[in-house]
Amino acid sequence: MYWRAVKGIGWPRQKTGESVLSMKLLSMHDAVARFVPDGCSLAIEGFTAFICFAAGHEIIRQRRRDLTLIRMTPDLIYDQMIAAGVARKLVFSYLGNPGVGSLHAIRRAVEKSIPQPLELEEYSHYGMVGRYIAGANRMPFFPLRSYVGTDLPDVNPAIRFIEDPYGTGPIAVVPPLNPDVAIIHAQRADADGNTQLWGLTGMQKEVAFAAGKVIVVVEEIVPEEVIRGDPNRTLIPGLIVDAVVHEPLGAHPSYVQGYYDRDNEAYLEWDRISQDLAATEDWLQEWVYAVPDRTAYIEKLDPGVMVRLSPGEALATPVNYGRYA
Amino acid sequence: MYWRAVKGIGWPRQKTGESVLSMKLLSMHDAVARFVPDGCSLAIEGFTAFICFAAGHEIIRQRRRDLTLIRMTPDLIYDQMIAAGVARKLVFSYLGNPGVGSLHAIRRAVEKSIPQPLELEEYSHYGMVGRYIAGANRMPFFPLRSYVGTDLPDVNPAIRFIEDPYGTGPIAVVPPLNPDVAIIHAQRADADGNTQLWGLTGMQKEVAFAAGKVIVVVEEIVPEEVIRGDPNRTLIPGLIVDAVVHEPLGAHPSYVQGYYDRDNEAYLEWDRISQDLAATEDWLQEWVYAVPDRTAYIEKLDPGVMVRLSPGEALATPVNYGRYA
Amino acid sequence: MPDQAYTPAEMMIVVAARKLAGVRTVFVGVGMPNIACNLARRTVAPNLELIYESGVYGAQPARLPLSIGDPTLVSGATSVVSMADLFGLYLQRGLVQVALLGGAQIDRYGNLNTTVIGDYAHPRTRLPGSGGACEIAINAQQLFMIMRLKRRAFVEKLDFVTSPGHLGDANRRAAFGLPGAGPSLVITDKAVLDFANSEREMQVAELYPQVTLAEVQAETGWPLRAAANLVATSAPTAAELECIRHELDPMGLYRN
Amino acid sequence: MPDQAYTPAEMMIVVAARKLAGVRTVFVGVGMPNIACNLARRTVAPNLELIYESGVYGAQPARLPLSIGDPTLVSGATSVVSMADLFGLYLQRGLVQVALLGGAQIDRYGNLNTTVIGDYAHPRTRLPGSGGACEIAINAQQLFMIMRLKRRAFVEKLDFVTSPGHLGDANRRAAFGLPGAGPSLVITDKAVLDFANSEREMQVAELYPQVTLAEVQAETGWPLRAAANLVATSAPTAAELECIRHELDPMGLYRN
Repeated sequence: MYWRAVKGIGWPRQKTGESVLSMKLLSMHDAVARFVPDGCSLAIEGFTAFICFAAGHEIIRQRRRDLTLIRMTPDLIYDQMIAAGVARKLVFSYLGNPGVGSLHAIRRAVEKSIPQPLELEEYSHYGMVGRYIAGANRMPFFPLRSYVGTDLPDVNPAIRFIEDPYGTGPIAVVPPLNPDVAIIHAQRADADGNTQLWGLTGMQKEVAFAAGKVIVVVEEIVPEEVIRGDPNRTLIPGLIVDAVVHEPLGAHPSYVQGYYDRDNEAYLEWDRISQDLAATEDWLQEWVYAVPDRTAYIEKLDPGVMVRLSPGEALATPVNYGRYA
Repeated sequence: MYWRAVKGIGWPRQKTGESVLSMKLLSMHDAVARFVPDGCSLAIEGFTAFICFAAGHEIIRQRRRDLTLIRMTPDLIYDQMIAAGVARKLVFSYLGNPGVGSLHAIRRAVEKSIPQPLELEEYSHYGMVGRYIAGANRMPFFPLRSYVGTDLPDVNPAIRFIEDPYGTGPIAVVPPLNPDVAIIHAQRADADGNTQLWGLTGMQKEVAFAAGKVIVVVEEIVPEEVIRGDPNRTLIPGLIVDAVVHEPLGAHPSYVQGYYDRDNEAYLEWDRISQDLAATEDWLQEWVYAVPDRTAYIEKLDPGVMVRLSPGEALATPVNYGRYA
Repeated sequence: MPDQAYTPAEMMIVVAARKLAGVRTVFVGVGMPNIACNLARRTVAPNLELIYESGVYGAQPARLPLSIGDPTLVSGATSVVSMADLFGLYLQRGLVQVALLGGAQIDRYGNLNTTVIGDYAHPRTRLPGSGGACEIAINAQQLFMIMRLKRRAFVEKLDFVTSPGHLGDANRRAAFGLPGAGPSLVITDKAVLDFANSEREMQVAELYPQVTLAEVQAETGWPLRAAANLVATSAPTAAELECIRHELDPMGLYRN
Repeated sequence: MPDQAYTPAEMMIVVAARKLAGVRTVFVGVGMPNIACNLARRTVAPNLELIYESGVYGAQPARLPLSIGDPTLVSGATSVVSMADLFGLYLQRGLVQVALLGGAQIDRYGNLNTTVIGDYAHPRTRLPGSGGACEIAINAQQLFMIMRLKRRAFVEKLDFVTSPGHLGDANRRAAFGLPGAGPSLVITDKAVLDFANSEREMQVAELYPQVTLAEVQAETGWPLRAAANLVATSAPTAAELECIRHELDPMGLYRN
């Protein structure tokens, strides 16, 4: 048995035998409606890959407001959400359109309060990772060798220094981060939300364990036996998952290891569009508000794009777990 | 391509094309002679599995003295080493013959100073894990929710309490642990020591990164392409590895996931033998001192044992990494 | 009618399993706790997830594991993680609802000793030490102790406190900021004891068939209270015994 | 004879690659640093291991990566790890020999600003922020800065200190306990600058062909020293340019 995305136009949803039985399997609309209320703190994570644009667009469509958006690299997804006015605050460590340039909508909010002011709370990457680790492990703080000699602690009072009780001197610390909601995109999960991820695992595990509610969005729903067939790859247990959304190509235009490549044209196009306020509004209208769901978004994409984004096959070297019965 | 242990008598060493080119590929004799000096601190790790008896026996044979032995669960391996007089100190979190009972040689050293006194430094499991984490990550200490209300901090001054700088009250901390040498048993590595491990990964990664010198002992040496074929499974990079020892069945009588099962008879037998000082000496003479190396040890074992310990086959569910060229 | 020819060990297994009714996550050890949890999963707690400190979540062991490092716990499990994650993301994170613990000595507040008998520096008997017990006792939502009732084990004063119970005061766990609620049950071979009083002091909650309060007191090193609503534990059912004997303990390790 | 029609970007790539001679581990970003490291691996540093902050050790990208999250960095890599491990076990552990960094502003001590131009609360230009730069600057054994020489970038005083260089004092890094040695080179499009003096103040170490000291000074916001042993950098060789143009940058992104 080998499950993978069906390559070609439309990336059809796989038949999932047990899925109808699971109360966690929800449409993106229902998952967002149920678990992402106005005013909540939300982390859509995945470091410059596995970025769940499907969730971000649904949140825009449902016109959420006053969110605290948390993400190490806000990327296009948060640029679009902030352009649409869903956020009042951003917690982050790097603002950029990866490999392209600036995030113009976020800069417009920060520099000119358009469409509204945006409060910033910023860390370095390891500071954000450390906050997620502390949140996930219920540690009161995370110590790290950073921030010494910089202006970051001056503009962010949450970054502090304490004395090492073993006498090596002061060390920086950051506090736990526990988002109200986390949304994680991955390759596959079973209907209970036991989720497997390979490639850049980033900080997705820590974010899921740190969050109050967890939505996993996957390319494929697989039988439980698939998960149990390689337990070392299960990063997120269904135990902490509240909703499982089956949304093939839900991370377009970003990457999903082994499933599709980045659609770089979209990244370059956003760089042009987002520099103009009216063009940004038009784009949101055409690609988000006027599109009912991800299926419609995918149908609206140039079919040739899908073929172009398909990676070749490179199967992992097999390993034997052994039966031990 | 699929590499696994050859099942049957003798577990023959695999031909390794590039191995002759690697300066890291050493016999167990040479690895111990070069990297495990008298008086060093040594961690042979793997939580009740992947226990490298081959290394422990070689250290006994080379009559090392005054070692500080570090291991969460000392198990039979340290009981045998301590019976042979190699250690002056033991750092640990649980003393037991897993699923069987006591470690009689260690109890004899602690309770009666036979063959010599043994200094103890003890933690809980999470305390030991935290010490390895701090050592591996060059953190000055590791905070954990443990030890409150117990007598452990009274007998181990390294366990301390500090105030959370964010106001949640006191929290226990443990200091970094950086063994001079770590020995890790795993399923496979390439000749440069890039090492893959599946099943109970325990704290092996952290111990390797925490140690000054690292010896990996593997069931199989594989070509570099096998490692690169599943990079998420590489827990220890060759960068931090000083010696690679190809020692099939090197963890007998403990387990190696997918390769062999525990030889429980050996665990039960040691429980009987180790209760008697003379019987213990006789066993060491017969199975360690009089045996030149692991190959001879394996040849000395009942051939039927090998068949009995072979697990059935349960290959991991495949995943696709994609080619992205 | 249930088979009356059950052993004390089988009774302890059956009682522990019943107490896991409806529980989702349990921190298991090998031996009796392992059989109790697997019995619970087949009877009163079908969604019970077995968590082992070796790094296994959602184990479905195909045989009786020889140790918590047994590869049968890995093959077919939902997730296998590092010990850093098992202790941090699962236990300290608060995801363990019930943990099963035992010890060489227990006092009336459920504090446990698994370190030494006698003086620490010059012990009469060197015991295994904490293992994960200290942080399990602190972080699991609640604890079930499983121990045979013996006067040398149920003592007035511990030789060493390895793992905190209620610490000698109903409010001390909260005052010390311990996340878990501490011991809720002590399952013995004669009775079930709980801490359901304002002092969080161990008391007899259930008596097994044919056992008297006096017999329980005789094996306890302090004057033992009895709960106001003391009840009688029903004997193992034929179905429970059948499951233990044919599925979980086919070698009969707990039949004597 | 080398092809003289090389671009400033190609010259920067070539110089950065040469400076990696014999290095084993390098922390790479995308763009110019990525090409420089891959050139070094094909020329002066065959054992160079590429480390990306996204969690990749020993990458062998089959194409020019679009971002540090590009799946081509994963496929065929030696090891792919969580960001917790990348920043903790590799960077903070001290395993990164050289890290390549850039920034919007740099001062004479190699301190970097990638946060804001203007006031932090009301910035004229909001820049990306630290990313991993702050801890990279603290923990990597040494730093190579790669920046085009511009007066608005090489400034007397930073608007914001995002990442520490030598902090304005030769001994301050050590006094503050920073594990890494800090910036050793600044590779620009006109010259290579280093900090090889007792004040750890940036100085001109190498001049590129046809570049004068006055031209370098003209783009620097403070009076710039020249090293006593100032040398001339040799132009890219035909082999270096061939490798860049045909293997590493076939799209010609750095040819203008």
